Amino acid sequence: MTSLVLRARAPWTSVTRVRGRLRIGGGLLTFAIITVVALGAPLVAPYGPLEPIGRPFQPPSARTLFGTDDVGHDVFSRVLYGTRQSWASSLVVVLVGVAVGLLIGAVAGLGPRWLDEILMRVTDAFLAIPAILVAIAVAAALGPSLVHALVAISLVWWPYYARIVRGEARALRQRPHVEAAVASGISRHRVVVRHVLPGMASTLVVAASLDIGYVVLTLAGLSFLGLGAAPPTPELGAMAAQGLSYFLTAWWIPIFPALAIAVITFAANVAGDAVAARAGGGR
Amino acid sequence: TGGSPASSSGSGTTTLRLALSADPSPLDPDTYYEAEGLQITTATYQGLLTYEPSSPKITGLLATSWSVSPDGKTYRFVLRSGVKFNDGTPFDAAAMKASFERRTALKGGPSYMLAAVASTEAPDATTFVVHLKQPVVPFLDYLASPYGPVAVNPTAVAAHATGGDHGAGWLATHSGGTGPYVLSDVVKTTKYELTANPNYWGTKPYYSTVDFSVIPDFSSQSLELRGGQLDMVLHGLDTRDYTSLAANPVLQVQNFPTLFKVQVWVNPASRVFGAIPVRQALRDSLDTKTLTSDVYGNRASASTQFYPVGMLPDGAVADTWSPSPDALKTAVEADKGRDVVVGYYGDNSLKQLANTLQVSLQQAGLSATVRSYNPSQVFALPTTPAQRPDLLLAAMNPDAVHIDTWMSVYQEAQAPVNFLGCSAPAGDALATRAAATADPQQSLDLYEQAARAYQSSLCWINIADLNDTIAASSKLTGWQHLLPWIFTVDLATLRPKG
Amino acid sequence: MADRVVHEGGPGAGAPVVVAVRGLSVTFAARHTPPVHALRGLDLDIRAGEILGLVGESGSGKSVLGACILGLLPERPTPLVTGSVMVKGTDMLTSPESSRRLVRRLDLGAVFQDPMSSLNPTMRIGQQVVESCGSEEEAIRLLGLAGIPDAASRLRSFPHELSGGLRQRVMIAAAVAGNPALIVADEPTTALDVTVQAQILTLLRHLLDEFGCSVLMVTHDLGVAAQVSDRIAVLYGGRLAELGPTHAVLTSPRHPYSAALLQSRISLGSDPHRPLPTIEGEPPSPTQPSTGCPFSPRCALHAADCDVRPPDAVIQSDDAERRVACLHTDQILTLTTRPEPAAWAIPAHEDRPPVVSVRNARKEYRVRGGQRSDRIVALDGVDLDVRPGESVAVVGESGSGKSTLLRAIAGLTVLDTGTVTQIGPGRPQVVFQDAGASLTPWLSVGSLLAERLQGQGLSRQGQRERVERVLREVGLDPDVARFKPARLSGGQRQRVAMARAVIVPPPVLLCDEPTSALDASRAAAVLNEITRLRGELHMSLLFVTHDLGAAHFVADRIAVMYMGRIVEIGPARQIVTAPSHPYTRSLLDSVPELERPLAPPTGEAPNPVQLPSGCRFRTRCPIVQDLCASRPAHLVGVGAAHLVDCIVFEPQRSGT
Amino acid sequence: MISFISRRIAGAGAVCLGLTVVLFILQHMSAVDPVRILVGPSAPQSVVEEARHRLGYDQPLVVQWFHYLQGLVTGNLQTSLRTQRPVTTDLGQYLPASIELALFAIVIATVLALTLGLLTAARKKGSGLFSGGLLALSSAPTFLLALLAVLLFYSTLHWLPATGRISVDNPPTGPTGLLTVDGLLHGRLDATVDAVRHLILPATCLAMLPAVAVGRVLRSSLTTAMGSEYVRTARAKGMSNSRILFRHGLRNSAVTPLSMAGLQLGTLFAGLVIVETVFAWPGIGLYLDQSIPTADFPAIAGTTLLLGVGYVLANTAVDIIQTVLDPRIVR
Ligand SMILES: Nc1ncnc2c1ncn2[C@@H]1O[C@H](COP(=O)(O)OP(=O)(O)OP(=O)(O)O)[C@@H](O)[C@H]1O
Ligand SMILES: Nc1ncnc2c1ncn2[C@@H]1O[C@H](COP(=O)(O)OP(=O)(O)OP(=O)(O)O)[C@@H](O)[C@H]1O
Ligand SMILES: [Mg+2]
Ligand SMILES: [Mg+2]
Repeated sequence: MTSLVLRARAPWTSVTRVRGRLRIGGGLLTFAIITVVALGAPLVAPYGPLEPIGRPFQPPSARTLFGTDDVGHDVFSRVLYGTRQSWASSLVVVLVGVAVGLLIGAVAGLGPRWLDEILMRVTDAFLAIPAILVAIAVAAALGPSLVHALVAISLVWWPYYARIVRGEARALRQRPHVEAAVASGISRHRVVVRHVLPGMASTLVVAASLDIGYVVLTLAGLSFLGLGAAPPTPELGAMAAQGLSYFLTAWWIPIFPALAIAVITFAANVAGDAVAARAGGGR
Repeated sequence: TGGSPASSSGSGTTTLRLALSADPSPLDPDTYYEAEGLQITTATYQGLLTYEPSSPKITGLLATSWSVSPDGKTYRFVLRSGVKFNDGTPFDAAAMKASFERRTALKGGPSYMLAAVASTEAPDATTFVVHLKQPVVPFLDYLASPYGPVAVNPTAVAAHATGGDHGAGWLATHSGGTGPYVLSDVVKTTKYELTANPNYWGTKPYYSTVDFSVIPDFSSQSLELRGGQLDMVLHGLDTRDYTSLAANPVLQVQNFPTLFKVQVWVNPASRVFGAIPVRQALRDSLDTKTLTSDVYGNRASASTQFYPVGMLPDGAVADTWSPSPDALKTAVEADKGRDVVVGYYGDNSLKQLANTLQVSLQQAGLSATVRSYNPSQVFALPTTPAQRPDLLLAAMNPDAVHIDTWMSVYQEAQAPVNFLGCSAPAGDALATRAAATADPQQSLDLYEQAARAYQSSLCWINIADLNDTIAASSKLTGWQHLLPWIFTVDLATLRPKG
Repeated sequence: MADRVVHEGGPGAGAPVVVAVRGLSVTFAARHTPPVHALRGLDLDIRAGEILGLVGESGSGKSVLGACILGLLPERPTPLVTGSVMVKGTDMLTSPESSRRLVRRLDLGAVFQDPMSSLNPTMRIGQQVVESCGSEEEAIRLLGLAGIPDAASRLRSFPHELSGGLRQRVMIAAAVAGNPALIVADEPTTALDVTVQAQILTLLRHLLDEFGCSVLMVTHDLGVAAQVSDRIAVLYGGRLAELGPTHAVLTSPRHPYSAALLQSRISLGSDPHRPLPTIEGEPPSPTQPSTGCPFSPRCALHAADCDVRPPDAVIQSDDAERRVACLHTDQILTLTTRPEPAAWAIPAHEDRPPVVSVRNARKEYRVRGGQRSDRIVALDGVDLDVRPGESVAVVGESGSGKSTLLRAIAGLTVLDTGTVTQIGPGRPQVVFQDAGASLTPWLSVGSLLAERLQGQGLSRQGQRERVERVLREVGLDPDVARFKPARLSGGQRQRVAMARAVIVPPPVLLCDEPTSALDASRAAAVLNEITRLRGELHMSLLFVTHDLGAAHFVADRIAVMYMGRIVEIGPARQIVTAPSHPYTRSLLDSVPELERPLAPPTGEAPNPVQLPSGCRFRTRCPIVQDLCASRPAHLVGVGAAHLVDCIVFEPQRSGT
Repeated sequence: MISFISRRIAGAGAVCLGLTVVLFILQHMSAVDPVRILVGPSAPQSVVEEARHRLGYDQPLVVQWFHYLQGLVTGNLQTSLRTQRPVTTDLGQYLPASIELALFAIVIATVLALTLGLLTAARKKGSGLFSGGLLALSSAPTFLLALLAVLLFYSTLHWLPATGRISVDNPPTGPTGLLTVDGLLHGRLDATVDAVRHLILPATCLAMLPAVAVGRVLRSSLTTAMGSEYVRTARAKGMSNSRILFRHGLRNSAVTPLSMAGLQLGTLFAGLVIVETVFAWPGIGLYLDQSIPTADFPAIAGTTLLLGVGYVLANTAVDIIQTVLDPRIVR
């Protein structure tokens, strides 16, 4: 198991430099656009996410780009806010994961053996069951709500990062430049902060950026099972899932949020690959 | 697969293909107590009484005639002769007695209907007598209710009883009733098959088999109906879906009146709506006609009576008002900007209603948010006051047409499904007296008074009377439906056009 | 360019030619980087049955030439190739892949530098040989010929289960399969120990006499080339500098570069009292090749006409076998007879108590994945003293425990038993083998150096000054302080590493093979640097290396290690000239000198997990006696400060 | 190795216990009343309490948990509130369907992943397009993918059935419960074919995410392998590209993708719940989905535990395979 996750979470060398370059452009661009949209939703969106702006079920038109939903909300505006929502959510999950993972992983990787043993047993235990299943169970027990879903996911997301960090720490620890730093007689704390931790940045960034898309999808999945955000929260997964009943009569209600999800995920993946290519090149 | 609706798949058998959106809970009529799958129990079991189609009028089923003692404590039924259970066992008073005892013994949800039964007798094969501890006004309605006591084949029960379960395990996936159909094959989460009861006492149904396949996703159901894989979709589509289906030449959409009332439940503990005047204003601000037609199309009609159709004489407790949109605004002047939660329990239509309500509250100056409740949450509300919203939109239906089944379940202070714990003590008192009054006319009067008390409490604001909406192949005809039914039609009377 | 007049000919020209390289130029054009000119117009023949030694410093294009001959240039960055490489009448550059593959299968064999990564780690070696020779019997035969003991039993073992030497033998067996016309051997021994290298070289020589195929022997070590090759081609900046019969080229080089290369070569003969001659300046940049002779910027004979156009390697009027690409070969003698540089002033180390003394050091490592009992004894009862100002070299083959000893002294490894005592202030500083890797990639040189000044109460300004001073001391431009290590050349990084070590002069400087990754001339420069600094800063020096030449050059005393024990320790001169321990001797005889036959020890080094009883060297020892198995020897004096760990020299026996 | 496996299993056991604890606490906290659902909304409180007592839901949490554990060791996962049958019985009944679906998905995923990896490694034209398209597909939410598939292949093209496992009359039953296999065993080719036709859509939707995840890793490790020195050696031996790819490339780059595959099993399980709901696939995913709204705790917990165990076993198997594939791996 030890290197399992580490190895598993290494799809980044995948991108050959050339394709990498091609993708970096597109990927990062989309990524940037999405982020801008997410941040500027209130400015960009023509209407508020919860403010009905006309009759329900209006097909896409010049006034309402993506049409209106079953309540008469402007789907376009809701998708913008939803993008922000989903974005923030997945970011939160990933950041929490990274933070906790970094802490635990670093302590395990750089601390004394016995501590490493304990921490990794715990991590292994967490990894022994697929995160999303636990998330489903937890969310099911807690009852549907975006917060619950996020809690559920964050609860199970960090072990991956703990593994990555720990592995990286162990690897870096053996690297000549760390040895050299230690040998040169500078303080242990300084070695860790200046010579070890920065070395993990690229790996973590890559893992995280590749994860964002996955989290968005996971959230969407939970929403589909009625465990995600409860209406009328403008969360893409929830919007798509709850709009499914209009799939045949008012396709724009579920399709546009779903497309937004797809775009985010795709961009996140591609951008992740791109970052990876950079990181890979840097190594 | 595929094929035309109501396809005759050879060998003279004619098949009707329906869908369930989920596995129903065990189909033992004495514990079964939900909507999904009611179509199956109603087609396989029969009680002593029933209602006339789409009417509150009680009529005999396994009983041909009945009489009630003046003190309202003794009921005497003359049973239909020549009735057989689906395995050929003759049906008689003894069987009925056994069935009553079984229900009481199983202590299932619906057993409360027989809670007051002191004893039963079967003096002869066609006479069945029930003695009550105290008069139970809605007793006859209980007997006619789709969840009421039915004839359950005692020999089958005896044959399959294990560990004192009174055959419940077996009956979960088989049927031992006198109904036109037999539950002949169950593959859980896949299919439920009904076949015509060979020993049925009534007119043989046209369709010799009825297949239910479990299709959780309603879009898929709709697609299969359009594609001819299904002959009927019992529920779950949304208004626009039905409109487009109705427009489809090979399909039809049937609407049947039910006891369902779409209501706004008011939380008496609400900072805003605790005050009667505000509730009044809220009610007046609602334009139920427009709301109903917007949200439900012809799946419902605006509510005009305070209770579901047939519970009280028409117009006895009328419940209409002329909408004055800005009534609320003035009423909640004091509470400007206060947070209120509009909860809803149910399908997208209720969500729509909730949102529309939210909008008008917003316009009235409150900051309203919508929250959805799933079954497990909403039915926990009576016991978890903290979770209660300020207003709750829900559509409920009683077990039988009698008004008591509404008051005692939804309205009395201690009623099991009084979601927000709002009630009117005066109403409660009257209702209790009415329930204990043997003389029908007197008790009816009392109920009317109780009804007015409840109405004036403004704990409930009626919006619409829901229909049971069924989409089906246009080839089908012979529709029949009972008021308390839901997701259900009379399969026995269905037949192809022409 | 293929139609160009080619100056091949002379006596040897009679022999049929296996490979004819004509006007070969290779340029790697990656999208976002400037094009790299790997080869720039090369004409070369490889004759049937000869070994052609191809020497040149790193980046001179040796491997690329090898790849061209095999028709295996990397696809990206896309190489632009002109000229022709004819192998048995097939052009390995232009002809279709299918026919090239046929040539590779039938006429060519290849041996690469690192046998571990060149063998498929998940495939049994038997299969891998069979892939090229067809049948299992044949595979066994070949492996036998390649000197693998009981080959049949080894067929099913995986590469990682074999020692480096055996792996390379497997590669060779696969290469000679179906005896090809030519074997391309790209630094086949660079990754190996001297003893193993010597074995492999002798094996190659012997195999060729067996199979009569010719070999392109790519190496950066003139010594290696000298040992095996009939002719030597010297490559410089992607061009042929000089080509001729081995003896001729080594004794009377005609190209200034060959000459300089020979002089700067560290050998047992180099004079430790004065700096080694080095080649000034940096090697030519493959990205902006000079218009003229690539060597002219560093050339002593440089004249105006050198920079007009690159000179072709022309046949010498007096010797048709030799080709030299220099317009001023006539003045070559002025180079070879240059006055020697002045001797250094190194204060003789005093006999004060040692700054570092190691006593009875023992270190074991658990073998990953083996049984609990499996242990490698990296150090076994090692004693060592380093006196103030003294320089001690520790030599030995890979795995002998050199680094472990050094790391123990540096405090990077905790000994199982034994003590390391260090007298005097300051902790020892280490210069590691891979200087590049020992510099933290994301920190600038400046901050890396300043780091060590923490807590010295220096102002920022003061720190900056110290950094600049030390950079100048090690012969670097102060601007380097702003650079990240990635921007520096190997030599520069090595210097930065040294600067980092001496910015606060340590009592002892520990060097772990600081030169093994460098080209001859760079290595020479580094050795000079170390020795100079040692003199100027009055440091003691512990120098770990596997190169006896380097040891002899830098050290006052040499300690020879074998399997975790010091088997002989004594004054450098004595160890090199009059070694006592049989292992030292065979080590010396394995060093590829220019004009001396190799006499490597027989057999394999024992598996460190199950060491032989008694003396560890007995399994390979020429003078082994039955007593050797019974108990380990202990160090006995055989001269002034000269100790040997061999039973033969123990008193009671030396008497009789 | 043995100790490694046992450690792994022990870890899993620990988690399962931990998980039950968490679930118990959460469920206690959450504002739902399963019993009320069970006996029916309008049942009087007395009946509810009756049932609550019968089901032991009135006991202290610790006691409930203890009982649950007791059951767990004897392989009894309590009774589902919704179906009122032992959870083990339910799972036993729905498992084969899920297994069959999962297996098919795995096969499809493997094929897709291999194609993705090999195309790129062999530098075939259009590999970029292929992987791009696959990535795009895998980026769409599974439920949308599923519905679009239904819309296209079922209602528009009428190529494939949209719901259920099989639609032939009296399908073969037993021994394996996998209709495709049983069909063959009973010589019912029609059944097998029909079952396969039902499998295609859901399995493909299910396979998408894992396929891409694994494919990318495979692609990367294959590219690395093909650039390695032993591949250069093989070329120097004059071996053909395809032979090198399969003999040298594939095996050496199998390890990483395998562990990824192991991890992706989690994604697959999660996908089961969604896909089975859309395609009315009578498996444990559907079971779980239907248990959620009624807060059928025993069912939810049981299903999660079952899947968890499956996941652990699969990953342990992966580790063993890896040690076989790569002699250098030691555990
Ligand atoms: N695949 C490649 N892409 C780009 N440049 C390359 C490539 N291969 C070699 N080069 C460049 O070609 C030049 C010659 O490389 P080559 O490997 O032949 O040198 P070498 O003599 O073998 O050096 P070494 O002794 O280090 O092996 C170098 O400048 C190198 O950077
Ligand atoms: N960290 C370690 N873990 C396990 N074994 C080790 C470790 N470090 C060294 N060894 C083993 O100890 C023995 C001595 O290693 P050491 O690095 O001291 O040899 P060396 O003389 O420096 O070899 P080289 O010339 O290759 O550097 C070797 O067999 C090596 O495999
Ligand atoms: Mg090379
Ligand atoms: Mg070493």
